[in-house]
Amino acid sequence: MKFSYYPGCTLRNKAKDLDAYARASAKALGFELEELSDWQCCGGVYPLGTDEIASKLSSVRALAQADEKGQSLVTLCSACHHVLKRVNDDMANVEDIRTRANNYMKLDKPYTGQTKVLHFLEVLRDEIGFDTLKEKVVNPLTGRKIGAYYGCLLLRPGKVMAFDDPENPQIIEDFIQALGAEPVVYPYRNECCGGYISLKEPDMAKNMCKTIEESAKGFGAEALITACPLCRYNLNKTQSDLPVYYFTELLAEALGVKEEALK
Amino acid sequence: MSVNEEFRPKIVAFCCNWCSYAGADLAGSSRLAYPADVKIIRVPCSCRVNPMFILRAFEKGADGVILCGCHPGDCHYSTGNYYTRRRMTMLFSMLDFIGVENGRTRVEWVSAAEGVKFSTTMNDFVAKIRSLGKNVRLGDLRCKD
Amino acid sequence: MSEKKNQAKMVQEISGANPYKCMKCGKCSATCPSYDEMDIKPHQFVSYVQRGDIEALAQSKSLWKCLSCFACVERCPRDVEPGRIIDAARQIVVRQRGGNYLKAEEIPPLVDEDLPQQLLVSAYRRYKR
Amino acid sequence: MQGLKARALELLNDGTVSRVLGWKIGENTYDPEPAFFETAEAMEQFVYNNFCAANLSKYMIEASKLEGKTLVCLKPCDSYSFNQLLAEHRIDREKAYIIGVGCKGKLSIEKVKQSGLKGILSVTDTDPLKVETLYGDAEVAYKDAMLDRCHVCKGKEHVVYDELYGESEDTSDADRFEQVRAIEAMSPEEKFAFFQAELSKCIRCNACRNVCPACSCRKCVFDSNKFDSAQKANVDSFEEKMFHIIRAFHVAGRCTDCGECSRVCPQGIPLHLFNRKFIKDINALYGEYQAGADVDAKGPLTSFTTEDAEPGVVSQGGIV
Amino acid sequence: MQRIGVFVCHCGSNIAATVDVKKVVEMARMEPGVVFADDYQYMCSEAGQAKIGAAIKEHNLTGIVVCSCSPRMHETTFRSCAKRYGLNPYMVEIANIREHCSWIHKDMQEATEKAVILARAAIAKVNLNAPLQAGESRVTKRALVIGGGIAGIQTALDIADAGYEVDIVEKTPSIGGRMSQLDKTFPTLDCSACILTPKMVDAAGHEKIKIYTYSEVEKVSGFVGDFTVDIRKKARSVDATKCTGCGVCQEKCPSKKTPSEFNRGLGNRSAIYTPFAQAIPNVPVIDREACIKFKTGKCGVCEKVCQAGAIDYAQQDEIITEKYGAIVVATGFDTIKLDKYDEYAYNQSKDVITSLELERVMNAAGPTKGHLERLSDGKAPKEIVFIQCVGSRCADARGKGYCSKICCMYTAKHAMLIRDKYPDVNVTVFYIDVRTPGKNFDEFYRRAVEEYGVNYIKGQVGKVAPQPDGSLLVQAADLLDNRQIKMKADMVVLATAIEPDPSVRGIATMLTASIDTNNFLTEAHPKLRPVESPTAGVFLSGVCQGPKDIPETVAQAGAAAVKVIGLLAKDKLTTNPCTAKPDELLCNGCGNCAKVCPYGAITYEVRQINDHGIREERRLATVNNALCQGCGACTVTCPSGAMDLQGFSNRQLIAEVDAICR
Repeated sequence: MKFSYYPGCTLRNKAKDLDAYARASAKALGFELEELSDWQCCGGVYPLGTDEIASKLSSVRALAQADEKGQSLVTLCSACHHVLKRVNDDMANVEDIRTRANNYMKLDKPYTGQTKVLHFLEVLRDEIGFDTLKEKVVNPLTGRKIGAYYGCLLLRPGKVMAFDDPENPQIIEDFIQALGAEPVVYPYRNECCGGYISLKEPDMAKNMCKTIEESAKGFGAEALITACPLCRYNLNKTQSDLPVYYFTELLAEALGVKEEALK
Repeated sequence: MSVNEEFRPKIVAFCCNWCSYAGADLAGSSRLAYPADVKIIRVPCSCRVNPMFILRAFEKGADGVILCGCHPGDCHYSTGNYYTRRRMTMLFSMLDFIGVENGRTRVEWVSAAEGVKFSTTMNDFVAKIRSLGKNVRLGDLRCKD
Repeated sequence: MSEKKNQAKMVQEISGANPYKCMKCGKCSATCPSYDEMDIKPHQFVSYVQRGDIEALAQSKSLWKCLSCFACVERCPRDVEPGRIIDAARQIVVRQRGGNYLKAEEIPPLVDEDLPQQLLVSAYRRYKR
Repeated sequence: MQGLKARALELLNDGTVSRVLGWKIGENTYDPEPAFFETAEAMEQFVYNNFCAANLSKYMIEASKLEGKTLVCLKPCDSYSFNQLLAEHRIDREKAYIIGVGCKGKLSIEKVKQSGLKGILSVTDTDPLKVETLYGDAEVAYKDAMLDRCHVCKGKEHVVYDELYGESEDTSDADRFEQVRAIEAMSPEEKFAFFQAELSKCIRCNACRNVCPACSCRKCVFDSNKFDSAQKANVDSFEEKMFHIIRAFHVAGRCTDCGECSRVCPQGIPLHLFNRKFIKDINALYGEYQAGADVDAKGPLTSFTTEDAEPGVVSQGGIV
Repeated sequence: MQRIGVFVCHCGSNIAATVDVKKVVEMARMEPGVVFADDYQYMCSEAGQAKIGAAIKEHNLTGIVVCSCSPRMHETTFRSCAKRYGLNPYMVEIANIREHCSWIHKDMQEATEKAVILARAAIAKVNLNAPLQAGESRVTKRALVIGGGIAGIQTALDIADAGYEVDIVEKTPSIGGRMSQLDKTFPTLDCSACILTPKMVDAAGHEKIKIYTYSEVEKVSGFVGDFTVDIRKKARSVDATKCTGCGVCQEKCPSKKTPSEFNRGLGNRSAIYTPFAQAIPNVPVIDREACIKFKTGKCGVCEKVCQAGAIDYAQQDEIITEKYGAIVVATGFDTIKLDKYDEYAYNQSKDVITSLELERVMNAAGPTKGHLERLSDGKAPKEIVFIQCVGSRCADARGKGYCSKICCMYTAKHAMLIRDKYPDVNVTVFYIDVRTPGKNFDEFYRRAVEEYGVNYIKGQVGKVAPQPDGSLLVQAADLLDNRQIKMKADMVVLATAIEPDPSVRGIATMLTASIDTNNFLTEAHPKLRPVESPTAGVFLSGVCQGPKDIPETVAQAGAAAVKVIGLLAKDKLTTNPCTAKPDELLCNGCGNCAKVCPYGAITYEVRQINDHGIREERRLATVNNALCQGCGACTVTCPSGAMDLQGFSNRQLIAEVDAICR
């Protein structure tokens, strides 16, 4: 199994480990992430304006590149995933954006949203299967109580992201279970960490993160996992005693490839 | 393309009495506008529409023909629209085969409650026909210039 | 007056949202994590657009408090998408000369060692032209 | 042939049948004509050779009204037409004594001419065909002189018969839908140009209608006033233009693809293309269907499933 | 040649404001066959009809065209008008220049041009009309009511009281429906069971009413006056003629872990059960999926303890075929599934419940014996939050676009009852609007606020977050105070949208009755024929037609009954004369028309005919006019055009096509 892979800029820099653990885990699970040869930053947030085309083109390029290879496009970072999936949805369903983007791009073959955008977690769920993952775990995380922190970007808007039930998601809990740990369900797992507000108003983000962490701790979580570098950054800023990991770190650990990943 | 803006197509809409004609009535009583180019002919059921009527319309100068009936499964006569569906699929495919633009014919299922759908369908269909322009092909199939 | 209408129309066009679908249930405000920081509350956005008072929206603090977390968009029972409306107002501001909410010189002191690139690019896109 | 003739004569003489429906010798080998034979004397003219292409099943409509049984010679493909007529109660099985005659592909003099030969004086029905012309003798390979329809032969089996005579062969060596596919691949403009050119040749001689075993109406809709408006002239442009499309639609799901329409068209219009387009679509959308293969089968246009494709399929990429 | 009169209606300004009626009259006069044309303010009025009548007499009209509203509105009116003045009613055609023209177009010239064309098409058609005679069909004097809730019971009682036989088919083991699950009813707060059970008993004891419980309609054929219905009586595994209803079997049944449907899954029931104590009939059924005997072959306790010997494991489903003259649909409603509303934590917390579940909690026969307690830990709640419009008034795909109508009132009822019985419990209601149109309704709601101290807050709830301490954090907006509220509650009650019972889809299909996009059955006219389906002989009772409360349901049930009685009182019905008619000279007897006839109305017979001097025996199609409903499927199947439809003939329709395309 081979997928096109879009790491995104944060994974090339501050969140190298998120990426490294994922690649090592993929190898252990028998699939390959083939990095796109020439990708550009997705812009971090999806441009909401219906009239914004230029800011969507880097995503379209990545999508078209995967299409040329006939592969699904896999992402790890929640933000990149959000942007790529929504731009892809625009290309498939919004005629105006499709036409204008194609006019700019002048591709050999017009791109009309045919690439399947998958989050790494979706690959685990839909392509590999959590049952298979469970079988491949060599180092089960038995006894660890872990809360999933979804944040906003993976889930909403539910209609476009179609990732999981936006109000009661299951996928990361199932993932935690597959690794042998105990998932802790708490109501704030899909509430916002503050996102980019933390740049200019760090206190706002801090308050939000505190609510999230207290809720998780209240239900017995001993650690949180996330797929988003910004969520992790914001959550870490509260300086609570609740550690926050990338989900791939636990994955690598359970698959016994953690050491090797960081080499 | 200024010609097309001026162009007022002739459009015949066959509507079954029980669903689509009632849907058109509802569009009317809800004041949901669609172009006056559409003229409705009431038939008891979409299965009453003989392909000959459609060909006749084209031959007499219609630019588009649309056939509306109850949703499959909801036919007042239980099964009429299922026959319609097969017959029209065959007819449309044949028209496409001989090079008549396939946008000129359409089947839509519109229930008595779907006034909005009736209106949007007609707006959409008229826009399509306007973009295709005047129907010449079925008018002169045998008259090579 | 007509300028007001134009701006309101622009907000509708940029956002693609229809404020007239709103039934004023307030679920957006009930849901918004930034509610307390906002001067104009999410459920009020649509009223401002409906009556064409984009100027007040543009002046409001709310513009810069919205997190684009889409909770309001997800939970709105009428598919109004308040999050898109506020973004459209924000776009109108940042697209004007000098409308940038984030000045280049502000940035260096805000950056700490762990700060992910993602945060900078996101803030750039939301706050700057 | 002598055996077939002898057997027919035997059945005629012993009263099993009152007449024989077969082919009569023409002026040449290549132009035998369908004929009824009621006496031993008349049977002198009986012939069955490789030019006996006509599908005799339709004649059974009239024959069914006559006293006594009619012996009818049916080739494998004709037997499908016979069955279809039977399914539609147009003929009476009890009135027919069917000899399923062997067929190894039928020949067409038009094909011989198309091979470039002029001034044909005589021709054999052998493999290869030996042709005597004003300009000398020539040979034509059997396959090359075969009717188009025989290249897409339905097979050597008769689907209905009382006894069999002679060997049959499945002569198919071409893709039945190749031409249809080629047209489907054209642009609308090309399609239209193609059909406009072909249909403009039509002289409305009705040969296609008269020969078609599916066109068996007592009175054709084009000859009645059932679909006319009040102020209509006798022959209006409507039927002129739409005749072939409507005819194809009327036989859709009932046409056995016997190919007689194209064979008899004096203008050489490939009329079978309309029928084959319908057959191809029906096969693709509603499952493989061969009219006449099974007397009790439900016709594709008189049956349905709740999951059928929508007519919109035509504009959404077509029927594949 | 016809002599046609054309009558153009102004419909006040409805038509005349957009269509130049004088112009239509003028243009109509130039059409072939037209000998008279005029316009009038209201053609359908007495004076308008008299005008038509006078013209028929004066000009010896053989056909008329009325350019007016939809034929679905007034075709019958103008046909009877024609008949009154001596013209065959089927010599009338309507040009719909209101719904299809004046109401949807703004430009006068455009609308007038279209009206002229529509008139022209109708004139062209009527030129080819032929007088038709309606036939007659018999009426079976028995009615079928599908659904045994309050709507079905009331309809059945009213029909039976008028002296006609009625059968009720109910899919659950007992009649009673949703109302039997309710504790109290608004706006009087009387006990639901106290007012419902007497009606259930009346229905069960009525000599004209037959009740099939645990039964479903399986097949419907026929038409108004003469429906044939197959009813599947599911195997109860209990012989109703022997059972005494003692209840010992239920007590002793060892399989007691099946969620009780009646208690909305909040409690369990045994495998052999009656849904509730007052069930009618008081005969239990064995749920074969839960029964140990059926699953493993071992057990048989109920058989052993039944003194009456009523247990019958071998009982089979039974198909009963019965004829009916009329059918009433009273299939009722259910609450929508809440699996897409997890922001309210319905699936995460047992203490978040629907209002219908609260009814069971409040009911003395319910899972908590009527004590208000949390279902998670049995503790008495101190703070209860009600959330309104959960899934109602939603434009998104999760909910329903309509107002469920009953929620504002039952929430006020619940709030009041709780405050009355447990004065120390705080009750907060989050609402968008409080909708209380109805007699004594707003007063009722005001009492909840003023006398019972229920706290009403305008604003929707955004999220319900279960807390580690077991409480529920409700995050809401207070729109009037412009603040966001975060309050702890012990219980949250969701006013869940109602939707037609899912069984209605299949039933509508069987009856060929139309349903709308929300699966509510469509009425023949939203204002003037609200209890009739557009399908003749099918009537609507209760929520299957649209959200309504008990008094409205009972009123509509009575109205449906009156319509049924009116139908059953007739000995004969006139049939639609627009039936298929074969031309015997053209018929091939090929048999294709019968294949597509949904009514089996076409048969073939061999007849001697004279075809222009040729006499011969031919196999010919014959149409049974009593069975033919006039769909026209056969006409298109017929290649020779032998089969035609009276009133919508090939020539008539082609004439319309020609007139439009001219």
